[in-house]
Amino acid sequence: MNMTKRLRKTEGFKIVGTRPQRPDGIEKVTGRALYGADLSVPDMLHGAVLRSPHPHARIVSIDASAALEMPGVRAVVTSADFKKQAKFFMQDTLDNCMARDFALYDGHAVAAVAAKTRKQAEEAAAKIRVEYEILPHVTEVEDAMKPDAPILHAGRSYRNIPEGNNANVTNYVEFGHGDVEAGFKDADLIVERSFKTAATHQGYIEPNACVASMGPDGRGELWVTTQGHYMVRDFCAPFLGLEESKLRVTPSEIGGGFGGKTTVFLEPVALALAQKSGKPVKMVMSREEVFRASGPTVSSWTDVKIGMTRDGKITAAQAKLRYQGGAFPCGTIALGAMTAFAAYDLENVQALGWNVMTNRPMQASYRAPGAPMAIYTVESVVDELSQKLGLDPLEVRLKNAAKKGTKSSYGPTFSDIGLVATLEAAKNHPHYRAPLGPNQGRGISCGFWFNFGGNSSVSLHVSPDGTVAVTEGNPDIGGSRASISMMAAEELGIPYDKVRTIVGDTNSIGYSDTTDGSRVTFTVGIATIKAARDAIRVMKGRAAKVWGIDEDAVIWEDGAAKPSGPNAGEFPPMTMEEIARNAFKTGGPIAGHYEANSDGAGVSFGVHLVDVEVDPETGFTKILRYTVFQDAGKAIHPAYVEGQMQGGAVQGIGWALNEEYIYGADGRLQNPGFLDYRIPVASDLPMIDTVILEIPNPGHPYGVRGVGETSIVPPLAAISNAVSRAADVRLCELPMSPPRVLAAIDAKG
Amino acid sequence: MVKVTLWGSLRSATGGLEQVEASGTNTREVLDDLAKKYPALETVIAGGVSLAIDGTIYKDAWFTPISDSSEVVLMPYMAGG
Amino acid sequence: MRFESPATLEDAIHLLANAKGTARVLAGGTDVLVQMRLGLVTPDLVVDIKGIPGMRDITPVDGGYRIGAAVTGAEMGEHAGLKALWPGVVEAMELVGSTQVQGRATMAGNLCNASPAADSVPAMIAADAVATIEGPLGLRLLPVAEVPAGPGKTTLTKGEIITSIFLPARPKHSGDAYLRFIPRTEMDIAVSSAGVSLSLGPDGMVEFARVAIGAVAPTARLVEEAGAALVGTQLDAATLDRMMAAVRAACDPIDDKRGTAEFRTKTAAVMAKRAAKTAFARAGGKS
Amino acid sequence: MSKIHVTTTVNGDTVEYLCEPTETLLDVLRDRLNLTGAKEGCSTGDCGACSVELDGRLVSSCLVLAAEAGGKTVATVEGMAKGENLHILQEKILEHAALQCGVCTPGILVAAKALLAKNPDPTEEEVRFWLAGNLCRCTGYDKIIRAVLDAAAEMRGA
Repeated sequence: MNMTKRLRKTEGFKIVGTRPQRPDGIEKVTGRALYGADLSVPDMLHGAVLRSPHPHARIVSIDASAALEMPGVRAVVTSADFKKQAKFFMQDTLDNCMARDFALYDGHAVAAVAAKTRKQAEEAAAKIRVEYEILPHVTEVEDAMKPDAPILHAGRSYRNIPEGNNANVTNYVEFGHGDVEAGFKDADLIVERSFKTAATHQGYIEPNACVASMGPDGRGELWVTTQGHYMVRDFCAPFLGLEESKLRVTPSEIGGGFGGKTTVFLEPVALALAQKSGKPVKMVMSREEVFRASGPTVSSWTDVKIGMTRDGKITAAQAKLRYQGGAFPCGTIALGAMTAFAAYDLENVQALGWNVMTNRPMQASYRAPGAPMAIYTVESVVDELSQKLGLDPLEVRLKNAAKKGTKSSYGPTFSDIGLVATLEAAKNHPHYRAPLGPNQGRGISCGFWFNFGGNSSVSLHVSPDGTVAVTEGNPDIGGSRASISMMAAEELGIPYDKVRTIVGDTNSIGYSDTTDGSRVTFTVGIATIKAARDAIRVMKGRAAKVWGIDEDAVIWEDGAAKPSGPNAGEFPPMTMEEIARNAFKTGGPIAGHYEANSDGAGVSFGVHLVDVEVDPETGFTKILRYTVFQDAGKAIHPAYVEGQMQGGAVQGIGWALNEEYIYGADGRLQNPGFLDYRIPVASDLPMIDTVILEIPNPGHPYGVRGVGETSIVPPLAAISNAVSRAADVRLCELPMSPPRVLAAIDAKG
Repeated sequence: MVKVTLWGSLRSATGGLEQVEASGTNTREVLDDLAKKYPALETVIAGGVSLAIDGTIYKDAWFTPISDSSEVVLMPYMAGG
Repeated sequence: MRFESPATLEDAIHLLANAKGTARVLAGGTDVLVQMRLGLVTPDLVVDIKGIPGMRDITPVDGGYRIGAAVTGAEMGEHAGLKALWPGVVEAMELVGSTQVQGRATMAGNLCNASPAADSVPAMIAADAVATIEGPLGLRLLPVAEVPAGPGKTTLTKGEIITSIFLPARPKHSGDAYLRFIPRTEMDIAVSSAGVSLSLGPDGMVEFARVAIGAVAPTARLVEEAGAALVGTQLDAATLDRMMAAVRAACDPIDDKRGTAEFRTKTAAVMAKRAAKTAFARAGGKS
Repeated sequence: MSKIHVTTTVNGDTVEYLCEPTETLLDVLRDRLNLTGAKEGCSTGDCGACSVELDGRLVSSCLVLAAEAGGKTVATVEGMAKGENLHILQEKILEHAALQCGVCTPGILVAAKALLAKNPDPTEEEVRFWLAGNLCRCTGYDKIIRAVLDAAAEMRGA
């Protein structure tokens, strides 16, 4: 096979599609893998943060003198120890790490201490005297939009905010096409509903943690659990006034991120403490700190109106979405408004969105940020319309499904997408026909996510024994080192166990965007395949030299160089091992590399089916059966694709049923722990069945699409639709905790 | 000329137009021309945008080719989980 | 903080009686350590009682069982005799926390922590369990219902330790059960709960019944009217409705992050109904 | 505040340490004995990431004072593999891809080992309830449950 014909490969894979063991597996099952809090270095100090107990206050003064007198204390830092930033987004992120002039939420960092032990640091932090002028606060989106609401910062709104909004409203977006008012006139039935969703947390099990050190020469080292070590450097270097290359950031193993570790919290603080104390400083958040002061997702308040004909055709659809994203402006609302109607082929569609600031922590990304809460509302109304019109909810979705050539609700025309195939798979699955018992209901929902491309670097080194070391720049949050090794092995034509992939630090591999947007298998995959091709080019050249033939007369097949035909000469294949063994004699070490700036990640759709049983006397919802259908493009390592589908579904189940940020009237978070922030436990769940569809993405050499995020989108509506049918009352607020469900059942009479 | 569709809330920057014309053969030229013709778009573009070209979403890399027949949609910059 | 693990009860009482500042008894530690970690309590003295003879024993006494203060939930669940006699109490204790917590948590600790939502307490009250309390002034016996005084408060005085809990013998054809409502299937604190213990007469009718409820008042409480409603019946629907009404009338819950007062009241009655049915079936009752 | 001298057995080895009275077993394992396999996910007994066995009983090491471990035996994830040979549970977790980030994995392994010692033939429901105190945010538990059931079957057969 000629290389030029192998630009795209969709079948005949030898390694892609199998389920080998992950390269970091042994370390992880033996307890040897090192996560953020697992590193200790000699002469290390421990940091602790003093946090505001007030949701909104002016910081009048900070007096650290008593703290500095405490045993073991070596340094105290406040916002005065960081460089002011010119860009709003940078300054916001810095101000979120350390409050400047104003404490904006319960848990907002105000000062930090480094001491010999964690206990000493905590005790000293408690001795820092902060004088606050307490200001009125607001934590709920509907309150924050009221004309007389307390204002967090004035002057932060974009210029296009419609009149009548207060200064807490920072972003306003509009998407859609057609004429919704005209469309509603053609409808036989219009359903209009108002929905709310609570803020949820990514709930990664590993708290945020890092170890920082700074030399007197201004060089810094940071060990950190993060989804993007270059991102950490992009923030920390300017915050500390360092040149980027003087700050080397090494990512630890990461104990879960889900978007929550795509920004910084402790990292600049640890560096500042290290700078001031002259010693390495370790910082680890407690679970309470993780909940109070990292970045949960937005909460939402949305009105949706959809019109449908008697036979199930949607004539018009409109959504008004309002997201609160915490104490600083954020753009998640745009993603919500873009994704709300993405699953549908609509003539008349409009999505309007407002972002609102409140006295809550600055939101961070959470798996398909903005999409789950938007699509929940739309899929709920589509379900109610189907129910009221006596139509099969799956057929209604098929009738209106977006497909190739559909002008999407957010503007562009879709190319190859897999929604119809995914819906058909659900329709033909035995789950959809299985009988239901009393108090049971079945729910369905579509989901959508964009998936991203972006920048990633890969170096592929051929060792003298012919094995391969791949270095990439994206922290592995879900098994990506396995899929990257597989793609390298596939392309090189060698066994999987001859390849080992590691994640390099910021100074040992080129820039790589954060591990987010379901982009790693896609983008790093492209870079890996191209790096492998680069190495193959070198190896073919070496073989050509040895054979004394033209480089173009050599092909690469099954891990060996071969002459391209009898005209090229009669030589037995030269294996990679042989080429590698002779590398130093034929021209030096062999490597390939590629720095990708990739696009065409390919959007992905999923459909979830769920059966629930609702206890009419307590409002308790039991998940009986769950099936996920999702288009994965090509599944490189199907077990980890299934894992993404299952994990996203279960996070969505938690969001639908029990997870929520609960603020008291005092503006304080009431449930900052795993006891009362209730993520699903093993006994809450059935097995999560998966059906992977493989509709190749033309934008990737092997057809890969991102798979990580779409799976959290459908569960919210799927479960809400199932509960609504089981309880025979429409639920419009998440989470559907038992008190809320029982109240709805009782109100129905 | 390339026809560029804007997301709704940007219409205030173009005097109410949802679709505008810009000249150029790649992302950079088209965005530069947009910013020149509609100065109110300049800060939006400088802050980072994405472009969908014939259905595929691109971040703001300068040299992605655009032809006059391309479907071009200006979109907000994307962030993910 | 000082940590002591005395070898005798006398030493433990002496340490606690003479402690300056805050002292805590450590049995399973699953509440005390969490409170220390969250900064809710900063003890000056912690006295580990696990090394004291008898504290880890389950001893048959007069047809019932004396359960040492340091016996864990897991150990109770593994004790066939205890489980056969008081399945509801054992069940209640086994609901406290995770498997990991079960390996440490004790019934006496659950009682002394004095949470209104403690799982084992309504079951013990329904069982008419008695705590043995030893202190500087000697030994006294106190019905379990009289140990908690309010959220986080007990009627124990300085230097006193609960050394064991006695679950009495019971007539033939008796049964008990405990149920709680939580939003998940595990790992939550009870939002409402009920323990029911009953005995049947020769005619198969309920001859005697105690119903206790948890998480719906400052302390777990016995609802005498609810127990009385069951007597002389085979738990027909009207009886259960009367019993549930009595339970609801006895509820005086708060609204909080775990549930509204209304929800707690409604579900406490549902838990009591379901527990009563289970206890009745365990007693061999037929309706 | 004087330190407490403790002698205990960890993964079969006798170890001694000095600890503060307020330190937990988890603190000592991680910070004094360099056994970082047990993780601190919450320090309130709600996540199970710090699971170890204490005298053969599954516990959260964050809810045990280090001083209490004197004279006892502690088993952590680091003691599960024997030399180069992984425990069957470790093999099955890998084979089923029953980990993503892997931070809950040590706790799950220790808890599952304790389960199979007590109940070699658990049902799916029994595994789920036994592991309810081990939070996993990545996998949705499906593959973990399958791996434990598969390991149980293999261990019964062996």
